[in-house]
Amino acid sequence: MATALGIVSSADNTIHVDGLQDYRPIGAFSFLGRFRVIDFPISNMSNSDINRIQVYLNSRPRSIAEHVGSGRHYNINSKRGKIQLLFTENTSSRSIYNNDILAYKENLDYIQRAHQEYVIITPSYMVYKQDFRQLLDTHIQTGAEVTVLYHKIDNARDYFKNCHTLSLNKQKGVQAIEKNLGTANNKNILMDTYCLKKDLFVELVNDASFMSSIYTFADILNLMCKQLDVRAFQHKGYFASLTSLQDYYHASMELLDYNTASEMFKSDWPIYTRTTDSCPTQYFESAKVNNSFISNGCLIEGTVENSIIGRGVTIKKGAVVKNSIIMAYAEIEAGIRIENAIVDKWAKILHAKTIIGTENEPQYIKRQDTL
Amino acid sequence: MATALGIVSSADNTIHVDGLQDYRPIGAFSFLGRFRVIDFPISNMSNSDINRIQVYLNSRPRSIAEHVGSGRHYNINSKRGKIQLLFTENTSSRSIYNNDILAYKENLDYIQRAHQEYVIITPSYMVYKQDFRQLLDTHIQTGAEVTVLYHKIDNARDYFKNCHTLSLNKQKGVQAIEKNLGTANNKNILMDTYCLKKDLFVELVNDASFMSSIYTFADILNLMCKQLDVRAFQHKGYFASLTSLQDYYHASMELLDYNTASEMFKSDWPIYTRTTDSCPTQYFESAKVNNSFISNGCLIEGTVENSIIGRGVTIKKGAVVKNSIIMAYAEIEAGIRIENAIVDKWAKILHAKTIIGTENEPQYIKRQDTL
Amino acid sequence: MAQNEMLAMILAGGRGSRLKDLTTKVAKPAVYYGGKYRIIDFPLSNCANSGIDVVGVLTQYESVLLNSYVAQDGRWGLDSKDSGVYVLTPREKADEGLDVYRGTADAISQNIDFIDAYNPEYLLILSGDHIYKMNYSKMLAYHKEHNADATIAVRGVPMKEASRFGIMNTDHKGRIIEFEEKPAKPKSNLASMGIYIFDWKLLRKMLVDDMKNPNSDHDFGKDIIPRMLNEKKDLFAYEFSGYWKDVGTIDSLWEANMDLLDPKNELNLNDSSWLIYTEDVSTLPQYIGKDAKVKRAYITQGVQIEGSVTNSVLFTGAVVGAGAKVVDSVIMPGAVIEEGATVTRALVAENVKIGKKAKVGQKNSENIVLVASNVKGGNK
Amino acid sequence: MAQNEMLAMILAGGRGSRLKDLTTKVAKPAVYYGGKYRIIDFPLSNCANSGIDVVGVLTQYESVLLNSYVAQDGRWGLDSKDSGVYVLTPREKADEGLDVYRGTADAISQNIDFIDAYNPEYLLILSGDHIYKMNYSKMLAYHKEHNADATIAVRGVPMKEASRFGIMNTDHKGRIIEFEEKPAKPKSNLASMGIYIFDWKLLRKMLVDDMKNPNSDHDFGKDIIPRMLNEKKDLFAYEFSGYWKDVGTIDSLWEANMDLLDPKNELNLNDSSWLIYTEDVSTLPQYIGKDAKVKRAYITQGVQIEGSVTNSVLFTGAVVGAGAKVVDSVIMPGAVIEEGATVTRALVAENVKIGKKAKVGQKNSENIVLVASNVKGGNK
Repeated sequence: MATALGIVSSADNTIHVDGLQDYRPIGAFSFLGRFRVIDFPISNMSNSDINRIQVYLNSRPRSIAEHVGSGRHYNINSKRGKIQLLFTENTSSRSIYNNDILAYKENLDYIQRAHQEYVIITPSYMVYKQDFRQLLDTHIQTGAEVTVLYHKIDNARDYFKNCHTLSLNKQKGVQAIEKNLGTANNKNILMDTYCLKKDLFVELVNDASFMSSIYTFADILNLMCKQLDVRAFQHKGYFASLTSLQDYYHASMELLDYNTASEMFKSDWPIYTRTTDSCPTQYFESAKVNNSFISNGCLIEGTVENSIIGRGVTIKKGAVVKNSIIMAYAEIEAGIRIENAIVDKWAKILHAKTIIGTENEPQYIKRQDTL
Repeated sequence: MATALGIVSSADNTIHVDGLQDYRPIGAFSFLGRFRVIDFPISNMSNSDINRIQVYLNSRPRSIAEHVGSGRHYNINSKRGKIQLLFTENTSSRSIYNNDILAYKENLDYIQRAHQEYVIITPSYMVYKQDFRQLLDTHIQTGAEVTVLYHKIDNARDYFKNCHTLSLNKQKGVQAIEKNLGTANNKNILMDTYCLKKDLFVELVNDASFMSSIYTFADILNLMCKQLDVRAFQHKGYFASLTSLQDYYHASMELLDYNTASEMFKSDWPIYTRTTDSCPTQYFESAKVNNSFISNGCLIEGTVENSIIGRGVTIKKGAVVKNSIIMAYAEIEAGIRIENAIVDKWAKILHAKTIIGTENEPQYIKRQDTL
Repeated sequence: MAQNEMLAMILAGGRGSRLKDLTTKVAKPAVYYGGKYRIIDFPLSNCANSGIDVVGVLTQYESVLLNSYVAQDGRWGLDSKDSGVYVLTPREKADEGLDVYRGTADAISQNIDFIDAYNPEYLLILSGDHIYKMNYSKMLAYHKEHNADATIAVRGVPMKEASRFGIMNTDHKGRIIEFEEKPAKPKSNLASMGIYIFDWKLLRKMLVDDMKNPNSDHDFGKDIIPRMLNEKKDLFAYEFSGYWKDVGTIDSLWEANMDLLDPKNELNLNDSSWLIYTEDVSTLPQYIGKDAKVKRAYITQGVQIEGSVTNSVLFTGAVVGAGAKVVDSVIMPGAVIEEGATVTRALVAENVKIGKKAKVGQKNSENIVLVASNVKGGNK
Repeated sequence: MAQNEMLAMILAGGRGSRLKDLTTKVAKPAVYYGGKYRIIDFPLSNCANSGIDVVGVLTQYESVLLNSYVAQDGRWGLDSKDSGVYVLTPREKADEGLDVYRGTADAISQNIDFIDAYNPEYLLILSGDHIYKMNYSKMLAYHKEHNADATIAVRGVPMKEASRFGIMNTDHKGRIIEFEEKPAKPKSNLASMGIYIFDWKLLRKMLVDDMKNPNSDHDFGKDIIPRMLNEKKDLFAYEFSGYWKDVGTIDSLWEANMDLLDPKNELNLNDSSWLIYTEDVSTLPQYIGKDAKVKRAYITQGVQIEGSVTNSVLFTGAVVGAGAKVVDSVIMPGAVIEEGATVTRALVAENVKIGKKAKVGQKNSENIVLVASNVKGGNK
C-alpha cells in the first residue's frame, strides 16, 4: 500500500486577487457561503486517506491557522494523522523570493522526516474534486517520475490568466509548462497538483533553489520535463482557479446552477469545513429569494437573486441583492440595491444607494467598510 | 463575576537568547525536559478560569502553533473557549518596530471584539505560578487603573538583565519602570504581567503607537504612571525570566532542587503540556543517574548528574553528562563528557570528546548539529 | 468555574411516549428541534457555556442513538483534557428485575462512584428535555451566596395553571418553606423546573439513606426534597425568567418550533454570546430555487426549496419540490415534499417522503398532524 | 482505509478473576501495563494506527472506570468528526435475567443496530486484553486478496503447547479446513488469536440466525466459526509473528512487564511509527535523587526515586524512598515504597503504601506476590 504525504501549497507573489487578498490568502477566501477555499484540497486529501498533511502559509496566516486548527473537522485522526502548518520565515510576504520553493526549502526537515514514500502537492487556491488514491495508483502503474493534474478548458482567453498551461505529446507526456497568455481558448490548464516520490521532490526543490532563487516548482518542472518522465492526468468535473477577482466571481456564479453544485457535493465525497455554530437562517414576511445559496445565521427581509450569501448576513426590507456574493456578517440596509458585486466580511452598506458592477468587472467592497 | 481576556505576549527584539532563539521564540523553549515555556502562562490562565486566550507570535510561529494547537490539552473548552494565535504581519521579525504594541495594534479588531471587560497580559518568556483571579480581584478591590505583577529579587547584578525594574511608593504605587541596569542586587522585577480594563488597554496601545513607533507597553506605562493609578502586586514563589542564556540555564538548575520543583508542580495547579506519546525511559545495566530530571522515551546507559534530560534522548555507555540541559532527541555517544552545557534538540554528539562550559557561561550546542 | 467544582447530571431517560412515533427509535432528548438541533443540545450547550466540564447523561431504554450522539463530546466543546460527556446506563437491577432507574434519585444513586471519581463540591441535576438557555454558573453563585444546601430553579407560571405543577412556597428571602406537588389551591406560582444544585456531600449522604428506604420512590420531587424540608435544610428557589418550554407533546413541539418564527422570539438562537452547539454536518448551504417562494421561515443548511414555504421550520436536507406548498409546518431532516404536494399544520418526521401532489394536514385542524411514514402521491 | 470501511468491536467484558485484586474495581482491559499504559490502549492504538475510525467497546459488569476511560476517544486520536470510541453495554436480558452478554457472538448481535448505523463493509472483532502491535489494515488487505468470508489471525505456538489453544488447520493456501478447540492431538500449531475480520453482511445474517438458535452458546469460537466451516465458507488464517502476550494471570502480567527490560524487546514501545497512546497526565518528569541507584529499569514521568531500583517497571507517580530497594518488581501508579522498605519479585498495586523498612516478596519465590493493600512499616 503506497502512502503519500499531502502538501497544500500557497499561491506565490505573482498572483494577487484584488481586494480580497489584502485581508487573507486565497485559501482563506470564503467560497459558496459556508466554505473556505482550503476546505476543498484538505477534504480531497482526507477523503483520499491522506492523513499526514502540511499546509504552507506564506502570508497572513491567522485565518487559515484558525480555520484549519487541529484538523479534526476534516476527519483527520488527531494522533496518527496531523495537519502541520508551515511558515515562511526568512523573507517578507511581499518579496519576489517568497515562493513555493523557498517555503519547501525552509521546511525541508519536516518533509524529509515524514515516513511516507510519495508526496502529493495540491494548491490552496483552486477548487476541484479528485481522488488522490486514483492519481497515485496511476502514477505508480505508468511508471512516471512526476504526474501532474490538468484540466481542459475552452475559455483561456478570458479566464485562468494567472495559471500555467501544458503542452502534451500523444502519450500525455509533458513537453512544456508556460504561463497562460490567453492566445487561444482551448488550453490544458496545469492544476498545480503533482504526484511524485518524496526523494525526487526534495531533489527538485534543491535543484530549483540552486539554479535561481526565484524559480518556482512549475519552473523547475518545465526545465526538467525533457529529462524526467513527467506525465499529465486529466481531471474532469468542476474546476476553478481563484487567482483573480474575475475568476473568483465567475467560478462562484457557475455553482449557482444547482446541478453543478450538487455534483460537487456528493455524500460519498464530503467537503468538510469548520462549523461556526450559527443558527438557521430566518426569512421574514417580506423576504423574496430566488436561485441563491444562503448560509446559516442570516436575517433576510429583502430580495436576493442569483447570489451567494455568507453566514450571519443581514438583508433589510426593500434591499435588493442580485448576481452578488455577500460575505459573512455583512449588513445591507433597507432600500439599498447591489448588483454584480462582492461585499467582503463585516462590511456595512448603510448609506450608499446602489452598488453596481458588471459581470466582467464585479464591484468589490472592502472588509469592514461602512458605506 | 468579572471576566478577563487572556493575552500571552511575545518578547520583543531587544531580547535575544543566544543560540536557542535562533530556532524558536522563547515561549517554545523546552523547560524542565517535558514542558515548553509557554505551558506556564497558558496553564496559569486555564487554572484561573480564563478560557479566551490570545497568543501573540512575532517570529517563527511554527513550533508554538503546533504545540498550542486547539488548546484542548490546556483544558480549554473547544467551543466556549478559544486559544487564538495572532501574528505580526507588516514588518519582518527582526525589525525594531516589531514589538508588542505593533502586534496589538495590528490585531486590535480581535481584542475589541472579545466580550470580556478586562484583559490580563502575561509574557510567554517567564515562568511562574499565579492565580489571575486573585490578581483581578485585587485589581478591582483596590480601584487601581492598572495592576502589574512584580517579584523581589536579590541577584539583579548578575541576572534579570533584560528585565524592567519598578520603583514603588509606600502604597505600592508604581513611580517608574526602567531597564535593570544591574546597579544593585535588590530590585523589584516587573513580571511583564498586567491587569486592566480592556478599553484602557486599547487606549494605551493607541497612545503608544501614536507617540512613537518603537514604544513598548512597558514604555507607555512608565510614561503614564504619573497620570494613572498604576499599582504593583507582589508575586511570591519560584520566578524565572528566560531572557538570556545565563538566566535560562540558572533558572533550570534551580529547579533541580526537588522541593522547589514540586512546589511549582502541585496537583491543584497542574501545568499542562502537549503529550508526545513517548514511552517510559529505559535505564540499562550500566546507567548511573543522580539528582536529575529525566523525560520519557530516553535510553540511558551512561552517567547523568545534576542535569535535565529531554524526551527521547540517548546517552550511551560511558558517556558522562553533568550540570547540563540535554534537549529532546539528542544523542550522546559512548565515552563523551559534557559539563555545564546546553545541547539543543536533535544534536548528535558523536566525536567531540568533551564539551565543557562554566556555571556562568554554559556551552551551547546547536540544534541538529553533529559534533 | 474551577475545574470540577460542579458536575452536571442530565436525566435523559424518558421515552417520551406522548411524542408518539418520533420516539419509537430515539429517546425524547434526541428529538429534533429548531431546524438543526436536538433537544439535548440545550442542556449540554448550557453546561458548556456555564463552564461545566464534566456531564453525565443518564439514559435507559433502547437509546443507542442518544448514547452515541452525546458521546461525541467535542460537539459541545466538552472534549478538552479533563472534560467529557459520559453516558451512564443503569447498572443495578431494580425490584422487578429490570435494568432501569427506579426514579430520578435512584439514577444518581446508581452513579455515586462515577461522581465520586471527580470529587465535585456541587452537583447540578438537569432534565434532558427542556428548551431554554440558562447560565448555571449564576445559579451556583446564588446557591453559594445563600449558603444553601440545595437550590431549585423555579419559574413563574400563570396562577390559574399553577395547580398543574410542583409549586415552591418561599419566604421573602427566597427560602423554600413548603413544596406542594400539583396543589389544588396553590399558594404561589413558582413552579419547579426540575433543575437542582446540591451540596454533593450532603446529597450523597441522603441518597445512601434513601437507597435503604423500602418505602421511597427514589425520586427528587417525591422523596429527597420533602425530606430535606422536613429536616430543615436550607433550600432556596432561584427564579428564572427567560424562554422555557417543555416539548412533551407533538403540539408543544410544533409550537416551540413556531416560536422561532417570531422576529422578537425570546430564545434568540442568533446570540453569539450564548450559542447552542450541535452536530456538524457536511452539506451545501441552503438553496432557494428559481421559482421558490419563501417567507416567515426558519431554514438550515442543506435544505433545497423549489416550491413555496410559509410559516415553517425546515431541517437539514429537507427538500420541497417544485409547486409543493409547505404551510405552518415542521419538516424534519431529510424529509422530502415532492412536486405539487401540500403540507399544512403538520410535523413531518425524519426521512419521510410526501409523494407528488399528496395532501397532508388541514388548515384549521385542532391538533398538529404527525406524519411519521411515507405518504403516497395523490395522483395515482 | 476509507471512512467506515471497517468498524472494530473490542470485547472488553471479562472480569479477569485470575488477576485477583487488580480487577476488583476495574475490568481486566483497564489494568495497567508497561509503566504508563492500560491493556486496552493496545487494541485501541492499533485501531487508530490502522486507520480505523469507529470502535465499539463492549463492556459489562461494574466497569465505570473502563467506560469513562475509553470514552475519552481523543486519547487515541479517535475524536475527529466522524470518529469515535463508543461504550456498548448489554441491553437485552439474558435467560437468567442478568444484563450481561451471553457470549462473544451475542455481544455483537445485541449491537447490530449500532453497527448498521455506520454501514461498514467489514467488521473487525478484537479482544481487549492482549498486548501486541498489529496493523489491521494489512490483515484487511489479506482478507480482500483472498476474497475471504472471514479471516482469523493466528500465531504459531510451540507444538507441545498447541493442545491448550484453539487450533486452525489450514491448507497450503492458508484456507482454514478445520478448527479444533484444545485438541488432544493437534495437527498444526496455528493458534487463534481471537482476532476476526468478517464480511459484515454475511456475519449479520449468521448472527440473526444464531440468536434464534436455542442450542447455541452464542460464541464465535464454539458456534459461528464451526458453522461457517460447515457451510463451506471461505475462512482464511492470517499469520502474525510479532510480540503477543495474554496477560491473564499475575505471573504473566509481571512477565510481560519484565519483557520490556530486555534491551532487544520485541514489542519496542519506542518505535515512533507505531506509538501506543494512553491517558495524558500532568506531572513533573521522573526525578532520580541524589543517592538513588537505578539500573535495568523502565520508568515513566512523575516517578520519584531516592532509593535503589533494579530490574523493575515503575508507573506514574510511584515513589521509592531513601534507602528503599525495589528488585524484580512492578510498582503501579501512585504506589509508595517508604524509606528502607524492600520489595522483591512483587507487583505492588495502585496507590498501595509499603511502610518504612517493610519487606515484601522473596528472591526465589515461585510466584509473584501481588500486594493490593497497604503494608505496615517493619519497625514498629
